[in-house]
Amino acid sequence: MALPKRQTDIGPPHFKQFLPPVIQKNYGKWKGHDILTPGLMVHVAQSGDKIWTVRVASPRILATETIYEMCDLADKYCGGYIRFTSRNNVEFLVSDEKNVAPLQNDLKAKGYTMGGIGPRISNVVHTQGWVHCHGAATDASGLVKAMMDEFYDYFTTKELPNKVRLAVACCVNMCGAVHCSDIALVAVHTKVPPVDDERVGKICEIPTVIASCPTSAIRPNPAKKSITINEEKCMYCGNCFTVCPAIDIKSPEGDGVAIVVGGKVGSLRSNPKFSRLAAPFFYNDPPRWPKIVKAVKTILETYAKDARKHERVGEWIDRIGWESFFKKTGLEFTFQHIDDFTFMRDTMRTASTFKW
Amino acid sequence: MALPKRQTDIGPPHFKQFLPPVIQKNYGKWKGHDILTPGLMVHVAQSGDKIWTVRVASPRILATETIYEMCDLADKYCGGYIRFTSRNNVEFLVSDEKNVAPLQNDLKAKGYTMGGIGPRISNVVHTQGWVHCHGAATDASGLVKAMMDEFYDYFTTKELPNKVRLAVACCVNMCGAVHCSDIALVAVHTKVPPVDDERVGKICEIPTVIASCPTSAIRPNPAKKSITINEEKCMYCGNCFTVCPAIDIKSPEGDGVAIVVGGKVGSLRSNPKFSRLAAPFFYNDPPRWPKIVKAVKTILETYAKDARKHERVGEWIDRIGWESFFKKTGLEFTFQHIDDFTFMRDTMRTASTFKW
Amino acid sequence: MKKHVTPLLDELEKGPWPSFVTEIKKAAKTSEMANDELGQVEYSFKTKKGYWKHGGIVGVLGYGAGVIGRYSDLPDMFPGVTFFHTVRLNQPSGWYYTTKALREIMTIWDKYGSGLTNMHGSTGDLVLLGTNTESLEPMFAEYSSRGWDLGGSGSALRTPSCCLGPSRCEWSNYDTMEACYNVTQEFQDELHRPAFNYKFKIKFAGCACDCVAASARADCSVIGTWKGPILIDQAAVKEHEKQGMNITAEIINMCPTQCMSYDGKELKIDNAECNRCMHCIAKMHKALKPSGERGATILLGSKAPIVVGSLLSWVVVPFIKMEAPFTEFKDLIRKIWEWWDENSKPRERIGELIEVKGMRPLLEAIGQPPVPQQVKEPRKDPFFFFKPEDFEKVFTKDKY
Amino acid sequence: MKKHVTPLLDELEKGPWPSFVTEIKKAAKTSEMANDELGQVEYSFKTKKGYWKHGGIVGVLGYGAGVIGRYSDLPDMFPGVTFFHTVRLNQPSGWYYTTKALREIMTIWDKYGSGLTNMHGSTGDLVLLGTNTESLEPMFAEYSSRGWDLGGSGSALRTPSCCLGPSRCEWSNYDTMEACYNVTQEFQDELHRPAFNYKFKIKFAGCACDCVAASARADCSVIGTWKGPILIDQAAVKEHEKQGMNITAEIINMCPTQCMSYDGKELKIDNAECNRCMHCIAKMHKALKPSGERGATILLGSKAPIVVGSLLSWVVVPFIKMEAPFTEFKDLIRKIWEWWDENSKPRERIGELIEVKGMRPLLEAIGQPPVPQQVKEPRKDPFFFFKPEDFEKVFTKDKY
Ligand code: SRM
Ligand code: SRM
Ligand code: SRM
Ligand code: SRM
Ligand code: SF4
Ligand code: SF4
Ligand code: SF4
Ligand code: SF4
Ligand code: SF4
Ligand code: SF4
Ligand code: SF4
Ligand code: SF4
Repeated sequence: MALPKRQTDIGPPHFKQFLPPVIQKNYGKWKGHDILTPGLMVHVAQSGDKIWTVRVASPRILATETIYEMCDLADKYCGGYIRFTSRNNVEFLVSDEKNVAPLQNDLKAKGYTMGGIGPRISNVVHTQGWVHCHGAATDASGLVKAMMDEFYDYFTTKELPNKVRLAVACCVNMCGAVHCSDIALVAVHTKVPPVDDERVGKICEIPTVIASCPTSAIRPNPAKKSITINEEKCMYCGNCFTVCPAIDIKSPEGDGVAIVVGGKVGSLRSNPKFSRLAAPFFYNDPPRWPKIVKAVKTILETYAKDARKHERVGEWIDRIGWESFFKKTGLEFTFQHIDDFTFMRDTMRTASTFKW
Repeated sequence: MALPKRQTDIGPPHFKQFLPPVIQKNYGKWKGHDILTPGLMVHVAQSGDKIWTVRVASPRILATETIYEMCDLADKYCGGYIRFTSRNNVEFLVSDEKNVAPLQNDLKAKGYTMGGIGPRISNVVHTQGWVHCHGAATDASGLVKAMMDEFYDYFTTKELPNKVRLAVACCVNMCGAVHCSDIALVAVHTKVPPVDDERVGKICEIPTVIASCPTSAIRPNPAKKSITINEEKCMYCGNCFTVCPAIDIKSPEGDGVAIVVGGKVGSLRSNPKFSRLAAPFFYNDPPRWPKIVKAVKTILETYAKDARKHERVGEWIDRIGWESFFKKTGLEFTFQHIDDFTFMRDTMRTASTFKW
Repeated sequence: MKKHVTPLLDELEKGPWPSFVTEIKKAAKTSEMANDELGQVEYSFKTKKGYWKHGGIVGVLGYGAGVIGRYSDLPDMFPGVTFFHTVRLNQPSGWYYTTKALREIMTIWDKYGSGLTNMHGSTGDLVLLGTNTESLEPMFAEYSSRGWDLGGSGSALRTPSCCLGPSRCEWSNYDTMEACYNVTQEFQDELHRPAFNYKFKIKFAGCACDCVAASARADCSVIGTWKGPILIDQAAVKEHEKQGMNITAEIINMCPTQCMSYDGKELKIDNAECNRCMHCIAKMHKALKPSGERGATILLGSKAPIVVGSLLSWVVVPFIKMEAPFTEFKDLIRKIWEWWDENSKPRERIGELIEVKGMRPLLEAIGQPPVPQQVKEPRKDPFFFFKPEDFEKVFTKDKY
Repeated sequence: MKKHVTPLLDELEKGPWPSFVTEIKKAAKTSEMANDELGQVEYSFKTKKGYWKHGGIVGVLGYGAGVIGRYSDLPDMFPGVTFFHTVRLNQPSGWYYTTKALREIMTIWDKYGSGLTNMHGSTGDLVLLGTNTESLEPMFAEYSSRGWDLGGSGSALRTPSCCLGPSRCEWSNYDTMEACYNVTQEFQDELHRPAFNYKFKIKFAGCACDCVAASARADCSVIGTWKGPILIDQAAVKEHEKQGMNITAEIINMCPTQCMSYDGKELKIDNAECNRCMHCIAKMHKALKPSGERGATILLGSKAPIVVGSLLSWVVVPFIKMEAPFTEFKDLIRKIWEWWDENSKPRERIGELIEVKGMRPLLEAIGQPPVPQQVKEPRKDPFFFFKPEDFEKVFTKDKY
C-alpha cells in the first residue's frame, strides 16, 4: 500500500481540537476546584460549568492494548476526551456528573487504580532502566512497581501532610526530577570502569572523553591512543561511558541504588530545593529490592508522623534538622553523606548549633 | 648599660597575675550581669561579689603617653587592673562600687568616651591602612574616625535593635572580620596592575605568583622571564602583589571602598553569616569620605527603624529580602552585586518569589 | 515466537499497583519485539545488568532528532530487539487527546513498532518504545501525514512542555498551553535539526506551584506570576475555618514572608511584603486569589547533575508579558541562544555556561539590567570586575 | 625634628570620637619615627596612596616570627620611617594587664620604638608600631627577660586568643583563658619558627556568642557548648516580663528551633529540640542557664577571602572535653597539622585544603567518625567515592 504524503516541520497538532467542549468554553475562566476523593476532583468555571476529573494510575509503559481500552472508557463516559498528567497518570475528563460514578465503577471493575490527587503520593516519575537504556545501573519500572505496591494506600486513600513526589532514575544522568523530589532513588555505579583501549581509539573522540569527566579523572594515554582513568579521582558517574561506550561502567556486583530526599520544585512556602543524600548505597536486589523499599517506607512514615500539615519532606527536615532526620529514621550517616564535590563548603555546618 | 638576659620560648605570662583579686576569687563562678548604662556593667558572682566594668572607646592606635594616663586612672580606681576587649575598647575593672562614679567623672574630665556595651555600636575592628600596610587601598583609621564621629551617639547612648559590629579592612586580605560583620568597609583596587617585568624576574618566584591568582589570570611570560596578566580575568585583588611587589596594584585614581553588610559571627538565632555586597565602589575621599559615611548611615538608620528587637542586620535583611534592602536604603544595584566568582550558583534566585 | 520464562518479572505482576510487566506481556502476545524485550529484561533482572548499546545516529530524512537509536547487546539471545529504537512524538500541549487521535497513533505503532509506549517521557514526548531502522521512514510518513511530528533529541531544542494551565486551572497567569504550542511551532528547525552545542529545554508553568517541574529541569523555565494584590473573600475564609482549617497554623505561620495576620475575624495581607509564593492561595483556594497584571518570570539553567552538579534555574527576567504571539519571549530566546552558541563548548548547557562566564555578559547580551530580584543575595567576596563604562555611568553619580 | 604640616589629618582631630591623629601627634612630640609617620600618613591622605614596602625578613635571633618588616617608599621625605617594623608581643589571655606590667612594656617601647602601639592587633597581639632593625635584639632581650615573648607571624602558628570566658562571664563552657595560655605554651616552637605551609590561627570562645569572632577568623575555632537542659527560673522569667520584655516576640518567636513556649505563666523548653544557640539565654539572662556536661565544638577552616573566597569554620568534632592540660585537644591539633603538612601546597590554609581533598581524609587522619552534626545538609549530587572497606564495613550490614 502506498504511504501517505510525508510532511515535515509541522509541529504538534494544536491542542484545542483535543479539549472537551466544556473546557473550550471555559478556557482561562476557571473559578476553583474541589478535591472530592483521592481519585476525583471537580473544577468549577466562572460560568458555573463544571468538569470532573477521575485520575487513574499508570505504569507509564503502556501497551497499545491498554490504551485502546482506556479510549473505550473515555468514549463511553467522557465524550472521547482523555489526558495524561505531568506525572504520567491518566485523567478521564467527565463533563456530565451522571457519568462519574459509572466510570468509576467500570474502572474499578477493569482493575484500574484511582487516586493520586491531593496531599498524598502520586505516580512516580521515572526513567528507562533495563527496559531500554544503555547506562542503567538498575531497573526503574521495577523499583517503581516494588515501591508502589507497598505505598498503594498512599495513592488511593491515605493522606500525608502534603504531596510526596517520588522519582526513580536509573543513572546519575537523572532523566526526571530526582534531583528535586521529596523522596527519590538514583542508581549508582561504584567501580572504576575498565577501559577497552583498542575500542577507545576506534570509536571515541578522546578530547570529548576527557572533558566529560566531572572530576578531571581522565588523562590521555598517547601510547595506546586511549585514555587512562585516575582511580583516586573517579567517582563512577559514567559520564565518560555516555560519550564513549568503550568504557564499561556497568557492573552487576558494583551497581546499586542510593536514596535522596527533601527536594521540591514548587515555590510554596519555601523555594525549590535539591534532594540530598539519605542513603548512599543498596545492592541491586531485583525483582523487589526489599531493603530499599523498607528504607523508603521508614522515611515516608517518619515524615507522615512527624511533619506539620502542609510541610513537604524537605521543609520538615529543614525544620527538625538533618541530624534529627538521621536519628528519627535510623539511617546510617556515612562518609558518602559529606559533600566532597565542588560545593562542599555550603553544606558544612558552621556553628555549634545542632542537636545531640 | 648591659642588656638583661635574653630568654626564648617563654610564651606569654600567665594571665592569673593580671586578674583583679575579686576575679581570681570568683573565677568561673559568675552568676550574671547587668548593663547599667551603655558604658557600665556589673557582674555578680555566685558568692555575691561584684565587679563593675567601665568601658572606654579607643582609637586602637595608642601612644604610650595615653596608656600611661590610663594606667594612672586604673591605679587610682581599679587597684591597678585594666583590660582591653576583643574589639579594642579599654575596660576599667572596678572592684569597689564607691570608685565607679569618681572614675567615670575623671574619665569624662579627661575627654574619654564611655559606651559600647549592649545593643549598640561598639568599637570598629579595623586594620592598618596607610598608617602601616603596604597593600592598603585606603586608610583604615581615617575611615573609622570619620564614621564614629558620625555614629558617636550610637556608642554612648542610643540603642539599636541589637549589637551592630562595624569593621574596616584596607584591602581584600581583610585582616579583621569584615567578611562577617554587620556593616563593613573593604577597600578595593579597580585597575589591572602594571607589571614591572625586570623586577619580577629578580625578586619574585614565578610559580608562586601564578598560584596566587584566584581567577587564574596570570600566565608565565618566559620571553621576559616575567608574567603576564590576562586583563579579562583580573579582578584586581592584589594577591599577586602580596607575593610579588613588582606588580604595582596601588592606584590613587582607581582605589576606593566597598560596603558589605549582614555578616555576623555568633550563632544566636541564626548561624554565622558572611557579609554581602551593599555598594561596590566609592572613590577614596580623605580625610572624611563623606559619601561612604552617608551611605553607611543610611543603612544603619534604615536598620534601626525597620528591624525587630534583637535582629542583627543580616537577620533583618534575611527577613525582608535583599530586594527590599536595596529599595529601602536606596542603594543602587549593579552588575558587581551579582556574584561571578566560584560560588555564584548559591547566590542566584531560583524562584519567582521576590518582592516587586 | 519463543516463550520466555520470566519468574523474576512474574513477581512484579503481583501486588495492586499496575504492572509494567503485564503491559510488556500484553504487547508480547502479538509483537516479536515486545516478546524479546520481555526476555531481555528478565535476563537483566537475573544478571543485574542492562544489555543495551547506544548506536549510531538513526532517524528520518532531513531530521537529526526525534529517534533514539538502540541495539541489544544480546541479539543472538533476543533477536527481536536487535534494533529497538525509540521514537519521540511531540505531544500536544497539556497531554490532551481525543480517543480518535490516540487510537490512530496506536494503530500506526502496532503496525511498525513493538506496541509498547511511554505515556509520556520525562521531557513530555509521547514515546514509542522499540522499532527497527527500516520502519522509521514509513512510520514517519504515516504520522506526519496525520498531523503528528517528531519531538527533540540530541543537541537540539527539546520538546517544550507545559502544565495544563488555563485549560483546567484557576491559577494560570498566562496561557501556558498556547505558549507551548506557539513556541514549539516557531522553533521547528531548532527542534528537528540539532545545531546547538547541547540540549535546550523549555517548560511552561502557569504559576509558582510549577506542576511541570520547570524550575528543576528546563534550561528555560517560564513561571507565571502576577503584580497585584491578593483578593480576599472573608466569608470564604470563615468557610475554610469551619471545614477544619487551623488558619493560624496552616496559613499565617507558614507564610514565608510573615505578611499575613488573622485575628479570628479578618484575614489581612500586607501585599507589598508578599512574595507570591502561592501557599495561602493554594491551601485556602476558595478564599484567596491573585489580581492585577499577569505575566511570567523567566529563569535559566536548571539541569541534572552531570557535569557540574545539578542546577535549579536562575531568575534572569523578573517579569515579562506572555501574550500571543509571544514575540518578546521569542526574541529573548533567540538572544539567549545566540549568546550560548557563541560562547559555549560542546556539551555545555546554558546554566553551565552562565556559571563559567558570569551573569553579566548574558544580561548584557539579552539587554537586561541587573536587579536585586535576580539574586537571593549579593556576592560575598570582594572580587568584582569593573568595566570602564561602570565608572562613567554608575560611579560618577552623585552618590558615589 | 621637622614639623609636618598636616591639614588633612588635622581634620581628623575634630569630632568627638578619639582620634588616632592625636595619638600619633602625642608620640611625635618625642619620637622622630612617629613624627615622620605623621608626615607620611598626611602625604598618603593627600595623594590617596600608601607608601610602605614589604621588606626582607627581619626578626630576632632564633625566631622566624613576631616582627613584620616594613620600610618607607619615601625615605628621603620621611627618614624617620625608613625602617618602621612592627613587633607583635604575645598578649596575655583575655587582654588583662596590671598597670605595672603595662607601664613596663611601654617604657621599653619608648626606648626602642616609635611610642605608637596597637592595643591590640586583629589576631590579638599587643602590636608595637614602628621600630628599626637594630633595635630588635636589645628590645627583645628587655621584653623576654621581663616575661614577655613575641607572637606569631608568617607561615606559623599565630598567636592564639580567647574571649575573657570564666574570668568575668557566666556562660563560659570551658576555661578559655587557661586553654589559650596552655596551648600557646605547648606550641611555642610552632609559633616562633614558621614551619607550616601557611598561617594557622586558633581562637577560643566560651560559648556560641563567640565574643572573639573565632568562627570567622580562626583556622581552628573552639566554641564552648554543653549537653544538658536549660534551667529555667520561672520567677525571673516574670521579672524580665515586668521589666518590659515581650517574651513571645523577643524569645519564643526568635528561637530558631521553635522549641519554646510561653502561656503567660510558664516558660517551657523542649530541650531535645534546642540547638543551644544562646539566644534565649543571652536575652533572658536572669532566668535561663545551661546545665550538664561542658565542653566545646571544634570547627576548622575559617579565613579571609583570598584565594578561594572567605570561609567560616566547619564542625569537625562536635564535642570535646576541654580540661587542663587539654591533652585531647593538643593531640587533635597535632594530628590536624600533620595531615595539613603532608597534603598542602605552600600558602594553602587548612580550610582550602579540606575543600580540595574532602572531609573524609581529614576525618580519617584525626580518627573522627562521620556524623550528621558535621553537616548542615548532606551532599546533593550523587558523585560519591567508595572505598573497598565501606562495602565490607557498612554496606554489608543487615540494612543494606
Ligand atoms: C526517555 C527519557 C527518560 C524517560 O524514561 O522518560 C530519557 C532518556 C535518555 N536520556 Fe534523558 N531522558 C529523558 C528526559 C530527561 C530529563 C527530564 C526532562 O527533560 O524533563 C533529564 C533531566 C533534565 C536535564 O535535561 O538536565 C534528562 C537528562 C539526561 C542527561 C543529562 C544531561 C545533563 O546535562 O546533565 C543525559 C546525558 C546526555 O545527554 O548525554 C540524558 C540522556 C538520555 C539518553 C538519550 C541516554 C542514552 O543515549 O541512552 C536516554 C535515552 C534512553 C532511551 O532508552 O531512550 N538525559 N533526560 C526522557 C525523554 C523522553 C521525552 O522525550 O519525553
Ligand atoms: C494535573 C497536574 C498538572 C498537569 O498539567 O498535568 C497538576 C494539577 C494540579 N495541581 Fe499540581 N499538578 C501536577 C503536577 C504537579 C507538580 C509537578 C510534579 O509533581 O512533577 C508539582 C510540583 C511538586 C513539587 O513542588 O515538587 C505540583 C505542585 C502543586 C502544588 C504545590 C504543593 C505544595 O504545597 O508544595 C499545588 C497546590 C496544592 O496542592 O495545594 C498544586 C495544585 C494543583 C491543582 C489543585 C491545581 C488546580 O487548581 O487544578 C491541580 C490538582 C491537584 C492534585 O493533583 O492534587 N500542584 N503539581 C499534575 C498532576 C500530576 C500527577 O499526576 O500527580
Ligand atoms: C596587624 C594586622 C591587622 C591589624 O591592624 O590588626 C594584620 C596585618 C597584616 N596582615 Fe593580616 N593582619 C592581622 C590580622 C589578620 C586577620 C584577623 C585575625 O587574625 O583574626 C586576618 C583574617 C583571618 C585570616 O587569617 O584569614 C588576616 C588576614 C591576612 C591575609 C589573608 C590570609 C588569607 O589566607 O586569606 C594576609 C595575606 C598574607 O598572608 O599574605 C594578611 C597579611 C597581613 C600583612 C602581614 C601583609 C603585609 O605583609 O603587609 C599585614 C602586615 C601589616 C603591618 O603593617 O604590620 N593578613 N590578618 C593583624 C595582626 C595583628 C596581630 O598579630 O594581632
Ligand atoms: C568584652 C567582650 C569579650 C572580650 O573577651 O573582650 C564581650 C563581652 C560580652 N559579651 Fe560579647 N563581648 C565581646 C565581643 C563580642 C563579639 C566579637 C566581635 O564583636 O568581634 C561578638 C560577636 C558578634 C557577632 O556575632 O558578629 C559578641 C557577641 C555577643 C552576644 C550576641 C549578640 C547577638 O544577639 O547576636 C552577646 C549576647 C547579648 O548581647 O545578648 C554577648 C554578650 C556579652 C556579655 C554580656 C557576656 C557577659 O555575660 O559578660 C559581655 C558584655 C556585653 C557587651 O559588651 O554588650 N556578646 N561579643 C567583647 C567586647 C567587645 C567590645 O569592646 O565591644
Ligand atoms: S537516567 Fe540514565 S540510564 Fe536512566 S534513562 Fe536516563 S540516561 Fe538512561
Ligand atoms: S566514571 Fe565519571 S568520574 Fe569516573 S572517569 Fe568516567 S567520567 Fe570520570
Ligand atoms: S587588610 Fe590588607 S592592607 Fe590592610 S592591613 Fe591587612 S593586608 Fe594590609
Ligand atoms: S590582582 Fe588578583 S586577579 Fe589580578 S592578576 Fe593579581 S592576583 Fe590575579
Ligand atoms: S502550575 Fe499553577 S497554573 Fe499550572 S496547573 Fe499547576 S497550579 Fe495550575
Ligand atoms: S502568597 Fe505566600 S508570601 Fe504571599 S501572602 Fe500568601 S503565603 Fe504569604
Ligand atoms: S563567648 Fe560566651 S563565654 Fe565568652 S565572653 Fe562571650 S558570652 Fe562569655
Ligand atoms: S538556646 Fe536557642 S534554640 Fe535553645 S531554646 Fe534558647 S533560643 Fe531556642
